[in-house]
Amino acid sequence: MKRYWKILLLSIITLVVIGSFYIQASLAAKNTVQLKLEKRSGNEEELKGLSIHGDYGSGNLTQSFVHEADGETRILSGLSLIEEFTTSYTVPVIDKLIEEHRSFMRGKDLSPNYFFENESLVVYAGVKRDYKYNSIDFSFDIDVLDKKSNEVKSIPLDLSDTETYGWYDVIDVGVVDGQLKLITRSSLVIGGEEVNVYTFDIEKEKLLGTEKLISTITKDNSWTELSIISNSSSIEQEKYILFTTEILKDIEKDGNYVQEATGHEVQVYNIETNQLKKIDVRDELFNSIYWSTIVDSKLYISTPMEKGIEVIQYDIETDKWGEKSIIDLPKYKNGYESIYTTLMNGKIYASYLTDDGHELYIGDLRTGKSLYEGKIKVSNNPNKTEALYIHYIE
Amino acid sequence: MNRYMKLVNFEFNRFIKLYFVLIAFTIVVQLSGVVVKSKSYLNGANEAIKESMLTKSEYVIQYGPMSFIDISMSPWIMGPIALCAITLVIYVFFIWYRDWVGKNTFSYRLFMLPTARLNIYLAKATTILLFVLGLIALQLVLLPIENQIFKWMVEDVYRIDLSVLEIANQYYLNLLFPKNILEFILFYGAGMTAVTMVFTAILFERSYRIKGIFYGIVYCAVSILIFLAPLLLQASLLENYFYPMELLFLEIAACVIVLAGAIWIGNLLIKNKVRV
Amino acid sequence: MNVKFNNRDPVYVQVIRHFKEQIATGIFEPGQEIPSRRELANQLKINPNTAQRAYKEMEEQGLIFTEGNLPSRITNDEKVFQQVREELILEAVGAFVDSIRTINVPLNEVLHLVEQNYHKKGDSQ
Amino acid sequence: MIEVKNVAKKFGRKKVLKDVSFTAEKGKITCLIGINGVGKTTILKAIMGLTPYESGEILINGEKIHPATYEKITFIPDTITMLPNMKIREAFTFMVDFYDSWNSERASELLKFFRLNEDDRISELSKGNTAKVNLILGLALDVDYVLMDEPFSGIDIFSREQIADVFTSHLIEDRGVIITTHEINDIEHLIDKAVLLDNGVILKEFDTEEVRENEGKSVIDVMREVYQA
Repeated sequence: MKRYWKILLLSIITLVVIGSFYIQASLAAKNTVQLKLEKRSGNEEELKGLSIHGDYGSGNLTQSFVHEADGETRILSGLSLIEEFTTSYTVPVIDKLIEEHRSFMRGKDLSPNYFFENESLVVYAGVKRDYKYNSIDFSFDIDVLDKKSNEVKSIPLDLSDTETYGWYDVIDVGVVDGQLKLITRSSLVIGGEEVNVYTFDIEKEKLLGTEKLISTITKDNSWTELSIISNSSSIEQEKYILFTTEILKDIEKDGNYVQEATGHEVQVYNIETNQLKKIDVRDELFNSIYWSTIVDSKLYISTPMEKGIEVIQYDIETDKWGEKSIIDLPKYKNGYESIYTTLMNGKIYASYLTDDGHELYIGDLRTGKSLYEGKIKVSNNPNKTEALYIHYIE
Repeated sequence: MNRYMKLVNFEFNRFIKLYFVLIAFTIVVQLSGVVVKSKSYLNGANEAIKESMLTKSEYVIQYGPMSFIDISMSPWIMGPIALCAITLVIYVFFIWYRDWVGKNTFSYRLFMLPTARLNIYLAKATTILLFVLGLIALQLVLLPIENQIFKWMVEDVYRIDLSVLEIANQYYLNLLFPKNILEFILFYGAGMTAVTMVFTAILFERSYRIKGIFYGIVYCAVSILIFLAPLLLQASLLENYFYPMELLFLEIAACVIVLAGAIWIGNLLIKNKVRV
Repeated sequence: MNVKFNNRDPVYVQVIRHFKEQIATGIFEPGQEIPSRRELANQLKINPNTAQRAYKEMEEQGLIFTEGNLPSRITNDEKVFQQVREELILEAVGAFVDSIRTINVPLNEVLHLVEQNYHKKGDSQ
Repeated sequence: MIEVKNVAKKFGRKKVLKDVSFTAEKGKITCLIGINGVGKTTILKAIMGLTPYESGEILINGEKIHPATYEKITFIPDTITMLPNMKIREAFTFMVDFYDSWNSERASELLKFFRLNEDDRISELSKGNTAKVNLILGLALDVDYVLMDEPFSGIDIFSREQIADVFTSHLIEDRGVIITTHEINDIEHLIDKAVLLDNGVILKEFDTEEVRENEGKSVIDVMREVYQA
């Protein structure tokens, strides 16, 4: 045995050192920063399925995290190779689809834009891109899953004048009366953008027709910026899609070129009736359109104010502006990146900074009532200095 | 003690002197690196404070504090780690060729041992693994010591304190220390697969000499292709067919196939084809 | 024991001849213990198998004998001694006569020369 | 018995062994004779499983070589088979560790016989003494067969005598020995059997005493006949 002391000693030391390092590491892993929501008023049910994305800084380390409101906080930065490899960045609705239709979902682009689901169908409509030397060949990749029979229908469709497009994407999928509707957005090689609607007969697996909804053009020093406002994380039927176009121009000012908006337009498309309608929006309100949502046939637009949020209603069917309502956030401390608002599922979510930390507010858009109010707290923070930024809620 | 263990011990002792040199070099260079780096920060701070009449905390606000990362990212720490890594990579080859080179014909003795020759192969692989893990452990012992020296040398005001875990998770060091034990096993398992692949390629060369170099390269190419097959298929033909977890398991399976293949082919070569 | 072997006669035959010479000259006495075959092989720098074969032949010829586990010995049989002696003498004389005959020398002259030479060599030794 | 049957081997395109067959019996010293480069060493390596061959078969006591065979047969190449930086004592420890058939008593007996010191480092020994250590490493194993590659070549006269002494001693007795040489003079009387090799082919295999007895020829006579024919 005496001759083996060196190797035995080295093996034992190695085992003990590496072993204790990883025991320590696994203990520490349980002690990472955790967000906690402390209810002040309202119903905790409102937190279900909610996830909060943000950055947390302590010392000179900043970590990105995702906090499931009814669960744990996951630190996203500093993931190990394998964690990075296996962490799915898909949204919960897609995760649910994968769970239910594992083989149908295989090999698909897992963005909710490309999916539609109702009681009887799951539809996927993605765009296949075949990269050529100096162009991209686009074609549709459409699969329809019949939930009852588990049958999958594929509808093939090649785009005829594909070389004229620089990019092609599907922005929404819907099914109306057995007809599949794809709303696509594409940019042209020569400049400008298009929004097209493709209508398919699912039964006959046939293209029924296409319609150009919006087309923008680019001139020498002016161009049009197109934005599409719809609930991107939803795979359910959406009745309305909101389009905004803003004409921008390069103007010389003191020797520098600056952009200036010379005009704008807001349009709403009804997917069921195939109608595109203009909405008259005041200039000051135009920028707030990005924080808007459509519930039933009402458009809600939110604007942050000094001590709260102002919400304005617009009725799409009657073309009438409704009354303003104010959400009072008395402790709101106005400042850079101090509020994050999102409107979805007929509710308004706001996280904002107060003198003692972050608060979360959830309100009902229809009634204007508060559903939940609470404090966002950070536990397990080892260092004194801390910073919290919330940049996304879904 | 069986012959495999004795062989491991034997191979171990053949390299131990150089190994101790590596360890000593690492300790000396890294510890002096901590001292040098801390000193140079302090000197810079003192000078700036004297010249610009700053307070210590003003200096920190203006020029930034010092953390152990500044030391661990420097060649003082990374250099010895790189040197150890390179030495071991070279030794992966030398552990075989040293039995053939020079006047001594120790390969005769090794291949005339009354034990399955695969044991020689496995003993050499085990030795490499022991040396690698030993150096990893050394670094894990050194980090807290170096961190402590850093704390003694640099005042609180100038310093951002990090735990050893935080240090180990930074940048290149996290390549040496995967986050959890499972990943550690997978990571170093993949590393050992690469070592056995090189071993088998060396045995191709030792069996067929010039032609064997060609065989060895082809063998390595095939092994790497098998290892990458799931990823390549995912990226090309199958168009993201597999979910991430499935892909991970396929990768592990591919790695096991490559490892088993390396040992199996290595065994055939060392048993039937190798030349002394 | 130092023997110069030639390469053309079987080594075992040369070993036996060597033994016979020693018996005839009285270096070996009746009943004297002789080296084991391994010792012999070592002394003569020959293969132990050859020594073994030589001992076997000598045993068959009655030159040596082995009782149980004891070392082999030179025979006690006076008759064998006599025979060996005669054999060597006759062999030598035969060879001598053969070579003398080829040069046609008369026997008287030969006997005279033999007598002279024999004494001279005996004196000088 | 070691049976070499129709063994053929190539190095690249060069046929080193074309069709080699001979046997070596236990208890006999068989000598492979041939000038340098005719494949003597290759045959020994092939027997020991140290080099592959393309066709033919080699049997040791009726079986093909396998790991346990190395307790029954050993090979003493013309260079030392231990690490040069080892002391003789360490080399012996290595042998104790790995061979059940290692006979420590025999090893120290041989060490005494060759007047070597356990504490000497192999790399510091003279050529003759290195050869002796190499010899001990083979001969102190209780094996049935010992294969020696040119045990006398390039060694001083006194070491040669000492080594030759080994052949007539109990160290060799009852074992089967195959030795190779390109120069028969020193050992003509020691060998039982000669196998004449040229260009990868066995030209003649004969029992030396038989040839002396029946044909009155020395080994060199036979060699002259065979090689010049």
